[in-house]
Amino acid sequence: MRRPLIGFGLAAVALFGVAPLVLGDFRLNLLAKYLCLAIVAVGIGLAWGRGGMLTLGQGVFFGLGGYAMAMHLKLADAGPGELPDFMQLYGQLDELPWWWRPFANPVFAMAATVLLPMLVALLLGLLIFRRRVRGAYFAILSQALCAAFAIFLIGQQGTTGGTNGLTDIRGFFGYDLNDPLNRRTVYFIIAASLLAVLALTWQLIRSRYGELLVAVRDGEERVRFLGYDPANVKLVAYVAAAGMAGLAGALFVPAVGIISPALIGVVPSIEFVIGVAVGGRASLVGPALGAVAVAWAKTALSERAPSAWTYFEGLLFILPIVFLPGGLASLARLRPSWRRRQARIPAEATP
Amino acid sequence: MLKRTMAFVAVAATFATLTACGAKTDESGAASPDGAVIDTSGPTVKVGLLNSLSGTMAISEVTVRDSLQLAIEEINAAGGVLGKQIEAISEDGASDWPTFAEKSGKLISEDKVAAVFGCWTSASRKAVKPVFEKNKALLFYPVQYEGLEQSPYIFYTGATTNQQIVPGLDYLKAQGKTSVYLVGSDYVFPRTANKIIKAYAEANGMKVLGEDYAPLGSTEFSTIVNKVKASGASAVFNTLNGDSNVAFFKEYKSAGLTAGAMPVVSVSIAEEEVKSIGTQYLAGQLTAWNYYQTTEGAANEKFVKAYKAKYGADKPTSDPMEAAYVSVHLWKAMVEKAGTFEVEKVKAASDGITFDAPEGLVTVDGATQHIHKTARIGRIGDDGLITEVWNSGQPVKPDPYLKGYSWATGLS
Amino acid sequence: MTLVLSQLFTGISIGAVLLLIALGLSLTFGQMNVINMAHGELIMVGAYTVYVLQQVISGAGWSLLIALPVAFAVAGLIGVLLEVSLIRRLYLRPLDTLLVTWGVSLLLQQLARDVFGAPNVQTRAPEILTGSIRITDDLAISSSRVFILVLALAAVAAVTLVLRTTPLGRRIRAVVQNRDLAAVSGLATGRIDRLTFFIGSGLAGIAGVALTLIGPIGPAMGTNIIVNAFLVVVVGGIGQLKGTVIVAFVLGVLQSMVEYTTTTSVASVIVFVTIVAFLQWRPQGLFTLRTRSLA
Amino acid sequence: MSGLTIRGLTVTFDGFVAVGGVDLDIPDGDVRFIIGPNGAGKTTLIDAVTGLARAGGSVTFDGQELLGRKVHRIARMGVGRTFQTATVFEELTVLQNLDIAAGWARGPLTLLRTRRAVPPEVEKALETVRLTAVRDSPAGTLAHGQKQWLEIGMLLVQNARLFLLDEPVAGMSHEERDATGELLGLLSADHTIVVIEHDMDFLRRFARTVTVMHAGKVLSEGTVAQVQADPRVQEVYLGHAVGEAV
Repeated sequence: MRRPLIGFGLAAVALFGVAPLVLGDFRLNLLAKYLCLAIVAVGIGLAWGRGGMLTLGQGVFFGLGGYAMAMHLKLADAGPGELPDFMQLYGQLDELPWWWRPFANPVFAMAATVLLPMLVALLLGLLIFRRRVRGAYFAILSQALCAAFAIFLIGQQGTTGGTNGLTDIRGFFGYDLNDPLNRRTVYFIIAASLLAVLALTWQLIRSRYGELLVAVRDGEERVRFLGYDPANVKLVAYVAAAGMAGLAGALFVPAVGIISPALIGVVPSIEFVIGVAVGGRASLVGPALGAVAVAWAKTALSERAPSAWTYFEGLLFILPIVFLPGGLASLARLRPSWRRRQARIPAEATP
Repeated sequence: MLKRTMAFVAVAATFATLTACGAKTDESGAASPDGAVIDTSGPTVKVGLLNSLSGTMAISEVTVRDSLQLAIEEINAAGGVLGKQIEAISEDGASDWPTFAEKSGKLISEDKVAAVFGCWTSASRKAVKPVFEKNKALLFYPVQYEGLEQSPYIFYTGATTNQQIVPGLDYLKAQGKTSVYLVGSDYVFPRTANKIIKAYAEANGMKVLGEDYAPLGSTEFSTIVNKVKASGASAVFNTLNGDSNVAFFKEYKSAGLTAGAMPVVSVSIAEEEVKSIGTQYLAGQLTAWNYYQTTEGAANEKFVKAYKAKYGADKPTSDPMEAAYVSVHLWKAMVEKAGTFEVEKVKAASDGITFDAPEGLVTVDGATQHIHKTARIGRIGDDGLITEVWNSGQPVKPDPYLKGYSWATGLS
Repeated sequence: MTLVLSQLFTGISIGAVLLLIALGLSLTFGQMNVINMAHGELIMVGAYTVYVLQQVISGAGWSLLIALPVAFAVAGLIGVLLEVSLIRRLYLRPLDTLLVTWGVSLLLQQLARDVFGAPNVQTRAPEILTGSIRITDDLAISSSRVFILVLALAAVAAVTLVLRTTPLGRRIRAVVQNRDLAAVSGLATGRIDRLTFFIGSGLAGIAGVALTLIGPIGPAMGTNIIVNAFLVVVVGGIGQLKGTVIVAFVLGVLQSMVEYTTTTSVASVIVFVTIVAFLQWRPQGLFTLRTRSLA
Repeated sequence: MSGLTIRGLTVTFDGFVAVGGVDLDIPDGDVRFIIGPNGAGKTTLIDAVTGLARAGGSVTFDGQELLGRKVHRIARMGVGRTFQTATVFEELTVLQNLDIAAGWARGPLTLLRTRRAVPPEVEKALETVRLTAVRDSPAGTLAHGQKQWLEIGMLLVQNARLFLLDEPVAGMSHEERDATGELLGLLSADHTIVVIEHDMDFLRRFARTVTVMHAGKVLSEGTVAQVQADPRVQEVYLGHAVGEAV
């Protein structure tokens, strides 16, 4: 049990010590964005790798968190009693719609970034898991949900900003985001959140619940005969993953300055999964590292050859999943498995 | 165990705060108060080209990139700007708005470019606008758009609404059309354009018989066309974008609707789109732009010839390409008038700059940072080219907020 | 009344398009539980086949007719290639197949972009398919839609005939109903899988040919339709041809009716919500294959 | 009324009658073997009792109706079962398997904490099913017989009072069969046990009572000797090698 702690220490030193010293403002800001994606990936790793639920609908939860945060920041930018800029331009409204109003309160908005996605996931999960919708059905249903949510947001231009989304976010709880120092602080908040999410997931994975979740993944019906309702077991992981996606969405807003339906639809939602598959779906840090690596590769490659990136992305979906289902994390495990140690993978695979 | 982990995070966070403070002084020189830092140390000056080279918008934006590169080549061949050759750094926006924001940040802070040219969709412009404003860097935006914007760090070389939509409506009114049906994609430009059209119609005795929006990328138009047909409108105003146009016009023709009986005025169909939809479905329909490949004049002949020589005889030129081409030349003229690449001085020098563009003479309006452009209505021919059937006679002064139109007072 | 009728026909024609694009999926998804996200790109392959053929054959009508079998063969072969090289390795990992075929769809799209260029390409339709057929004075229905409806029904009939009457069909049905039993009974399930995949992908090619009549032909054309196609299959019930047919038409009519009274966006959202609600009621789809399954 | 009572149980699949009106009484502490040719409806009977298959009629256990309840509710009432092919969680260790089986009543707080010690009932079950030595091995690496024992161990810690065992000794070696038989004898002291089995030799040695099913109905019932003497049973098994293991 020492190794995970050492891994944690290394990660903390890398994120808080090395990265800010080595990277310039622009690259550090990029890293902040990648870390947001990593937070989503940790949740997907939990739901998919540990729980067997391929959630192709994380965009919805990411979006809910992001919009909740962006709505508050837009209201704060506009000042009390004022409408956000886009509403004045495109809306037909003279006053704030009722469902915007609570977001003026910073505490409510912050809570909503995580709780709102979790609540939606809870309701959806109750419907879906109780009716034993799973596997392919679950995956396709969650995709359809993304598509519907994105179309819905786009259609409400006057109140959601439509395709544009909510842009031009200038302040973050009173701090000016134009100030490089404040942007740096945002990076640190994101890095700390990632570590906290990793710690939380680590605890979940190694708890009795974590063992039960794996059991449900491998034999949902069997677990039923042991007196458990698998729907509840899955629900916990699904809701936790949704909360993480919401948190990531909320942090994405100050880091990138925009949240839009383009981050919610079918394509971005499936792209969230790619890093998880590459890094190792069932491991703890695999998904996070995979997400950061893929996002970094996207930036690096598309700066050189845009069409090469699409080919590369296609291959990223194919090669690791076909030939290395355990992802890169399974490479790190090769040695211990020779010694036929426990086949339990996750908790030990910290970097 | 959890407690220990939490303690660790807490320690790490403290460490972080310390590093953050330490970094404070090193980084303060990054953005100067007079505008973005521009790297002019070498024999060249860098500019950024920011277009979607992949994804759904690549269809249109690649042609803009090509056209920008043509202009840069011409300028370099003629000796460059202020004696420096232009070095273009092309970035892919990947049809994804946050990526546009990311890449513009990279061009400004890492490459230290003197100006960025590009963006197509309003959403991508809205995404990068704060980046340019924050860094006090320049963006030249070459596409017709919905107006209602005037960023101090963006020059708009495409048409604003009073240079495209309003003349389109004037033309329909002059043709005796008394009712219109509005069809558009579900995003900012069509919704704003239609708001303007409704205000115009009300003031000019035209009837708006219906208004429909299809999600971007939607290719199922049978219901909308049914509605259009049932409305009996005398014309259709089309603000659809991209793929949707193909499906819409195929359905339109299938429903037995013709350009003679119920013409469609489109504001997003240029020569390139005509080619991919097919004249079989489009011949006779109308478009509203400021430039066509067939526009007369020596400047256009030169432009079309140069473009075809570089990219192939079968490649048409279109309005956004021309506006992009013009934007580089205007920037050069501004820089040379200012005698420096410094953003604030370039902006200050911009008012009154003229250029003998392929579309005719254009003049920069320093107050709005838009340009005076001639409005032109065209008809799509069987050969896929668009020929002008009407023009505004002289360049129209840009009016992004439609302040000069009494019927538009309630709009913004 | 005329409006209701014409809207009803619109709904049926939307349903016909849905049916045509979902038919092949119904086969592959039903038999192998394989979620082929590259199905949309196989449709794209069919559409580009028309484009390529029209470079060679000038008559729009002939080229379209010839394109039907050619597109079937080309898309079918690509499907088989996909099955042999990738999908076979992922037997029993249906969710992984979903991601892998998504990767394949990205590759095929970019390939199309590099070969044919990013812009949409243009194909010619025979004049007879660009007009409309007049039924009464106010009611006219578009001839391309009629063509697609006929094509979709013919495809369903052909697939039904193959499944019901030929030895191959019997084998396919045996594998759908109980793969292990079929394998134990000496059926070469691998070969049957490949054949099913050929037919299913080939049907995508035919759908692509039909889509050139009504929509754009470009690298991204597949992504716009794939989710809807899957929903049709899922709601219809896995391995249930009649479910796919009924659901396609019901969704088509629902979409067109709701869209007529509201907007396209609202209609799409309502259709999605209806589907989620429906799956609450029947999580296995409209029709289910009932067998005694072990835990 | 204690024990398992089945009245008029019917199960149909799409018109096919798998179980057609079965009455069965299994008193507390019985070791009941259910035999019958393939397709007689034995496994379906268990499926119906445990809530997996929808059925008509009535099934009561300790006076409480089981039919219409959900699978996990029935399990919580003390009805446990195993499967023809041993189904354990192969990626988890033996200990983890047992710990999960012992845990449905745990509260959320306990679940979210890490297991610190081996619970005493798990410790005891490990010894009973003789798996203490392989406690930390993944269940997937166990021998076939060990997996069946693990399943029985899971029933033990689950606090099941009624064990429904579906062909527990199929594919086992002689030694393993004997050990399993002894285990059943041990367990019968405070559990009611129902075993579906084809192995006639095993049946003769360990059954207390036997029910013979055929074509969805109960054909005969009684002690081993009584059943073997029943001419109808001989008729059904005619042509079948008696004692054949499938």
